Amino acid sequence: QDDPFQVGFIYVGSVGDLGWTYEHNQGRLAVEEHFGDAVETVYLENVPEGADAERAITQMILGGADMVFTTSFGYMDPTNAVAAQFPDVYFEHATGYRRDTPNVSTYSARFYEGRAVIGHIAGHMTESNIIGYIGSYPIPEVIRGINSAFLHAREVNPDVEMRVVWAYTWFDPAAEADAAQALIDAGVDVLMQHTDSTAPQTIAQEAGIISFGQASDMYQFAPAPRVSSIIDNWAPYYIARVEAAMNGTWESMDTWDGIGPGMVEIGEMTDAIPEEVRASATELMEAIAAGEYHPFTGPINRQDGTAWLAEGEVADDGTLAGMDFYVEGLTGEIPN
Amino acid sequence: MIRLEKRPMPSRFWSLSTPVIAVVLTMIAGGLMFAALGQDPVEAIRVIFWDPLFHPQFASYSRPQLLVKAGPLILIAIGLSLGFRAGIWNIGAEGQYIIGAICGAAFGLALYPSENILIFPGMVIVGALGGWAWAMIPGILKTRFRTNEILVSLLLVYVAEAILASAATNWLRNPEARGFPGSRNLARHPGTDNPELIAGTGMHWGVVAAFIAVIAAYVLLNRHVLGYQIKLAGQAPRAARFAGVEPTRLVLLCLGVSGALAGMAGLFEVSGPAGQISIDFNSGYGFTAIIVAFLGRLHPVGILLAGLLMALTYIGGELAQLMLGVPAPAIQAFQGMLLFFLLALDVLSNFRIRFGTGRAAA
Amino acid sequence: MSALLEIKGLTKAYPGVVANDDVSFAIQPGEVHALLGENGAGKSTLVKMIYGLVRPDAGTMVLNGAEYTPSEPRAARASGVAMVFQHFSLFEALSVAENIALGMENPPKPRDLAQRIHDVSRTYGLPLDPARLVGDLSAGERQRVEIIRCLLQDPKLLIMDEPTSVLTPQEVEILFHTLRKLSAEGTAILYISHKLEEIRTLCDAATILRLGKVVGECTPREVSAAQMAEMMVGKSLSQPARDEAEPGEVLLTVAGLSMEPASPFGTPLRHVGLEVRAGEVLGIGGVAGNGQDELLAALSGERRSAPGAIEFKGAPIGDTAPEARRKLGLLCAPEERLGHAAAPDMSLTENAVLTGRVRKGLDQNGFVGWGKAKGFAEEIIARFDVRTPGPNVAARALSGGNLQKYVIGREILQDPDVLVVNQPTWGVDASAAAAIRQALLDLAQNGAAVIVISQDLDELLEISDRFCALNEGRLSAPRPARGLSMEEIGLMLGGAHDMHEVEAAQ
Amino acid sequence: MSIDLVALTVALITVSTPVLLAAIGELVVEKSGVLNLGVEGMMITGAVVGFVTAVETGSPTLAFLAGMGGGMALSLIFAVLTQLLLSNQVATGLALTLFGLGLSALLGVGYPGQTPPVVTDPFPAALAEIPVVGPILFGHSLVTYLSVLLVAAVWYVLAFTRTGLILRAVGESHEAAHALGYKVVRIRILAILFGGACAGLGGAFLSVVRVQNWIEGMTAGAGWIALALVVFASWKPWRVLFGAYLFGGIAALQLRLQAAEIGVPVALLDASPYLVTIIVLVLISSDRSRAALNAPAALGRVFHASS
Ligand SMILES: Nc1ncnc2c1ncn2[C@@H]1O[C@H](COP(=O)(O)OP(=O)(O)OP(=O)(O)O)[C@@H](O)[C@H]1O
Ligand SMILES: Nc1ncnc2c1ncn2[C@@H]1O[C@H](COP(=O)(O)OP(=O)(O)OP(=O)(O)O)[C@@H](O)[C@H]1O
Ligand SMILES: [Mg+2]
Ligand SMILES: [Mg+2]
Repeated sequence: QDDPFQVGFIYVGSVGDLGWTYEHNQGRLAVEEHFGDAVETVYLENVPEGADAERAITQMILGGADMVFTTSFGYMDPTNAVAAQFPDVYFEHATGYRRDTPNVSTYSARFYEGRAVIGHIAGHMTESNIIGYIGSYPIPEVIRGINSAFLHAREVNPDVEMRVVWAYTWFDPAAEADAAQALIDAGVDVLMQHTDSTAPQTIAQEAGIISFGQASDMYQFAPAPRVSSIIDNWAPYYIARVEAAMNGTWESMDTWDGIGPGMVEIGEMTDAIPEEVRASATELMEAIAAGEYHPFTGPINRQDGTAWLAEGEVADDGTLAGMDFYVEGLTGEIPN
Repeated sequence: MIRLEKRPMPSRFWSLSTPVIAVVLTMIAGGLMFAALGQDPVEAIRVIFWDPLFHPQFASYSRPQLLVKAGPLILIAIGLSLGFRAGIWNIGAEGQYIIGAICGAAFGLALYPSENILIFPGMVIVGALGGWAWAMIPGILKTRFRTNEILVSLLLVYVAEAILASAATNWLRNPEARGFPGSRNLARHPGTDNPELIAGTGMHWGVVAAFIAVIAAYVLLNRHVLGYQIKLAGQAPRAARFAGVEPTRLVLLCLGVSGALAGMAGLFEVSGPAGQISIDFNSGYGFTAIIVAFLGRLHPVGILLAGLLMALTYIGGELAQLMLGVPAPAIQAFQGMLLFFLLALDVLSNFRIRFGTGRAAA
Repeated sequence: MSALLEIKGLTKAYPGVVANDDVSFAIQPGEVHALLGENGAGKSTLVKMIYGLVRPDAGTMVLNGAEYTPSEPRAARASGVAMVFQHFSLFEALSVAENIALGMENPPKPRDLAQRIHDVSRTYGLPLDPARLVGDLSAGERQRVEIIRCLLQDPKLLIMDEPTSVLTPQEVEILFHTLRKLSAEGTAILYISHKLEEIRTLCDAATILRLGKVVGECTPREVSAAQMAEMMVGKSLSQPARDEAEPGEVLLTVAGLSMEPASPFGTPLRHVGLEVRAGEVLGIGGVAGNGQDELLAALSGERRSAPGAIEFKGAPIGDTAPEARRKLGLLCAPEERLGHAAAPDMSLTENAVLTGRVRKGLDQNGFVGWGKAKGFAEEIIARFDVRTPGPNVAARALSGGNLQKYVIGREILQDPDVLVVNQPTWGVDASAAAAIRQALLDLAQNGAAVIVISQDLDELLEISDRFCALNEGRLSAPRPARGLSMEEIGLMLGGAHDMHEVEAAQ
Repeated sequence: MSIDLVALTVALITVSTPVLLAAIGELVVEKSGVLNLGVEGMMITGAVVGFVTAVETGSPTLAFLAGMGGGMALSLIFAVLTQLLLSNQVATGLALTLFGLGLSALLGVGYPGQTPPVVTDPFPAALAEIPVVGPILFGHSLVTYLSVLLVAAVWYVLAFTRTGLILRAVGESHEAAHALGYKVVRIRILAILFGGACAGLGGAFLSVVRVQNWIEGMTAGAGWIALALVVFASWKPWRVLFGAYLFGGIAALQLRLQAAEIGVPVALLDASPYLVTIIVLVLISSDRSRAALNAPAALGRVFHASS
């Protein structure tokens, strides 16, 4: 027991991005803090998702890592490939679905639960009745978020419309700022984003509209424009999994956690939100956390008017995971 | 006063020794930077330059990886070097690499799940054709409308990236991936994969192609009339026309070859180390290859060595991040320094340094 | 009378050569002083030192009684020294006025400058439009730009490095008229030229350099050109000669050849027609920039024309490529040695392949036989007395004359049926020039047709059988060279287009 | 839904300013006969240095000056390598970009998420309320006006002053300029430094005004676009302005077309600024004589005074 248990992290961005990678790195720091000397962590940042990932993971293991978290969807195939070669190392791949060997687990967060809550707030807050949404790429994860936010905004405000602009980037502050400005010029007064930089917050601040933090809290923009946020909190999961690996209880599994287990958090709602909206949003959040309410509960129609979920029916995870359609009421088109 | 005096002929001695001196100077300057970042400079330098080759734990894995990383760089740089020698500036190899990968992958995926052994060679050809076609756009615009090829090839990189995003999220998306972006994994399907040919060597078809390209370029430039014409066109365009070189044909040829090689490199990557078309499939090989081409002084053997050196700093840089926690940007700055020193010292092979009595001026 | 400029013991060494070795002489105010010497004798180096472009290793200069050590051209100009360069120091994409302003210390406002350019060009009979781009000007006009640039500064000493090599006889007259006028106004002129007759008519004194040393002084009016040449070279020169022969069959015919220039600054060819026969030398005279380069490009195949515009032994070749023409036996040697006829950074062996590949069989299935190529290069070096350490030397390391011998030799040794040369002896010293001319005559003697394009009229009269003139892209009808007078040639060359300038000068 | 043209105009001006600044600087550099492909590296260095200074001192003015200084410092490396050590300009420029990206990330550690001081606009808000012209003419940051003034100044200096004439002469033929006694290397170094300062200012504008944050790699290719614009503009200052606004305009327009839910394929829209630039470039360059005349004849060539 002289050698500390080594845990490695592969990051797609840089630890200072204040978004996706930043939050994973917070999780890593929490692991360090929690286990003290018993665990040592290493990381590689800015690892491209293409050909370099496999090498980065392998070298990490050769360097002594006993467990590796690969924190981007694009690492799915490399992770599984390396896992096949190192059966004694534990692999945790974020947002993917392939677990080819028993030493691979996958995990992801039900961000759409968080999106439901901020959609609810947004529906209440908008006066122009137009909500803006900056999308990164038209993939199920993002489409799911749009649908969830829209459904819950519509629920409290039947007049609400949602405009989506695709930035075609996960992280490009200038492009995100431009997208935000374009939405604001189109009359949007509430802004949501599914890209990782804080640039849209700045633009929202200048325009005097409200916005929501994404991935990390972005609390520096509170109380306005950022009135709340959807936070990825990986720390509890990371600590639990490292613990399991260390004491031999680790098993290959797929985790898709939401607000309940704390993987998705709603950042503090500021005073800019009226008291009663804060209350109803908290209520919604708690219902979701307790498993009493599923954000995709019928009746919900697809955009073209065909029925998707019947009254009271709850979406299954399979459909959600591959969601490639808008729900009824959204007016845009998913780009192809 | 220090003066430079042009040598009648480039010095062989200095051509060969400046790279070594440059590496040493980079170690000193880089060491200072690492020290400023609170790292042990000697250790950092050792991890970057020595460990990938000789560390007992890593070397057996890193050494072959050197080839994997250097392969596409060399393959692309060889193609670019022909054009650069002829004064034709394709700086959009990144785009040709992307399009080559997309075309080749699309061909393989269209025939999925067949495992016919002809599929992979077909993919290589289609990939090369894709890169070639993408490079023909600046080529034809240049020869038809005299449009600047630097600019067009560069802008087309961004267009290729948009096409890549749409391929990965849409028309090449793996139908079994529940809507997730990214194509099927070509590397894990017999028939479309570009495997490691000899286990533990890192040698895949792309590396083989890179070596063949080095040899072919060497023969071409030193023995073949075409290579002679390429050099001639770059050094003395008027003399080239006088000798009977057709500029239009040369532009199309050089852009075409560099595009085809870049496209091929893209295909080898997508069917091997990368495995699939994804949104961020490209990782800058096309741009880095430009530097590799110049570092190698546009000479095939030089490019081979420069490609390996670049690969070494990438892999060594990763090890330094892992083992010492050196931040990734520091590695990037370090690579920049290495390039500066290599470029700066080049002056010694073409010029004599005179410390002067001020004997001559101006 | 005290000297305007006194030069004492100037010395300048370059690696391997002492370009100027203890050079001393003096220039009086208002004097036209010639500087003579073979190529590489050190003339340009000397005047560059006077102009502050090159710093001497040793020696002093005294200007107007005061120590003179210009550290840069600006200082020289401030002291009243101006210079017209051998290779023009002009900017093609800039206008005449801008070019002139660049050569002045404190140029006046653009409008005033235009006015002054106008005035000066009036006074000295050098018409020039300030707004035109220099790239559009003929060589003679370009030189005017340089001269006016100097004149606007009221120089006390005007240095001119080989100013007449690009001028028609009429233009030379205008220039001399200008220079005499300046000299009468008290401006001293330091005049470098290889044309000894000119020096005899123009100059008051001459200093002769050989291998960087002063080897003599003379008063040009009082000695013959031959005497001066002997002082320069240190030995007497032989005239090229050949036997008389009847011309044979027609080898090359050009008819109605018109062509737009490749560059915006080029000259279009207009209905050019000519015909050469086996055993004949056709001389084409003309001032630089009147379509010589374009004509050579059309003949070599660098530029294509209608198939029938050029016929070789009766077969249309106007649209064939250079290599195909070489194969047939039509060879060319362009004017510009470095960069056109030869690639500067390539070795002589590599440069042998440049044109010798097809006829000398230097490649097999596209693969170059370097051994063979080297053999060919060595043959050229030996047969044409090219002074160089060997065929592995880069072309740019050869002196101008030696490279020219190499280039001409490369074509002649390929046994052409027709050889076209442009400026075969430009900037080449007397003995090398004589050797090149002799080689061309020998070629004709052996039954080839030779076309010599040149600005050196003496040369053309010496070796041509027939002579025609190229003027603004038009070729005059040929005339037998024997018995042509300089005046007749001058009119053929200048055509009518320069006549009004002659009038203006008078 | 329609698109608000006034808002579009305001947006395109803001979007284009960093690129415009970098491009006008590079134009001067190229006019002097030097091709510096390191614009991206200089911009990002200007962005980080400017941002850090803004946060530390709270003074936007100092931030912009520091951004210029950062860009200049980087360009000095390029100047020394290419002008004194005669290195290849293409390779050195690319290396500069690589180095600048790394260096800036190192310098900026700890700064992402910090808030820079708010940069006040020079005109009172009331002016910007005037319909149509108000926002377009009076609603911008000082640096934006500066960028347009800079275009005018560069145009004036190049076309009408002796300094400009000398600069063009050096870029046209360094041998001739040298023969006339102009200090080719010194002039080029100054031009390179000017280019560095402009790129640095563009970067600082990006981080301090437009995005108001520092994040690694935030220039995201703007430097490359600036380079492209110079060629696009065939080395004419006002065309750089036109090109920058055209490019920025299309980028801003495509986002607005999306926001307006006008059914155009988004993937195509994403590439539209690049495609339109290529098309316009083809139109410009097929006009034969002119483009060739305007490119500095000595561009990218190494100058070594031998005498
Ligand atoms: N920059 C230089 N470096 C080395 N050698 C030089 C340089 N400039 C001139 N020389 C040499 O100095 C000698 C004198 O050259 P210079 O140009 O003065 O001759 P010139 O008399 O003007 O000849 P020409 O009649 O060809 O103009 C020549 O041998 C030449 O090779
Ligand atoms: N700028 C220069 N730098 C270095 N060497 C030079 C330079 N100019 C000339 N030389 C060298 O000086 C020598 C003579 O060159 P140059 O062309 O002046 O010869 P030249 O004396 O005029 O010969 P020729 O009479 O054959 O024309 C050559 O070896 C050449 O390499
Ligand atoms: Mg000479
Ligand atoms: Mg001379």
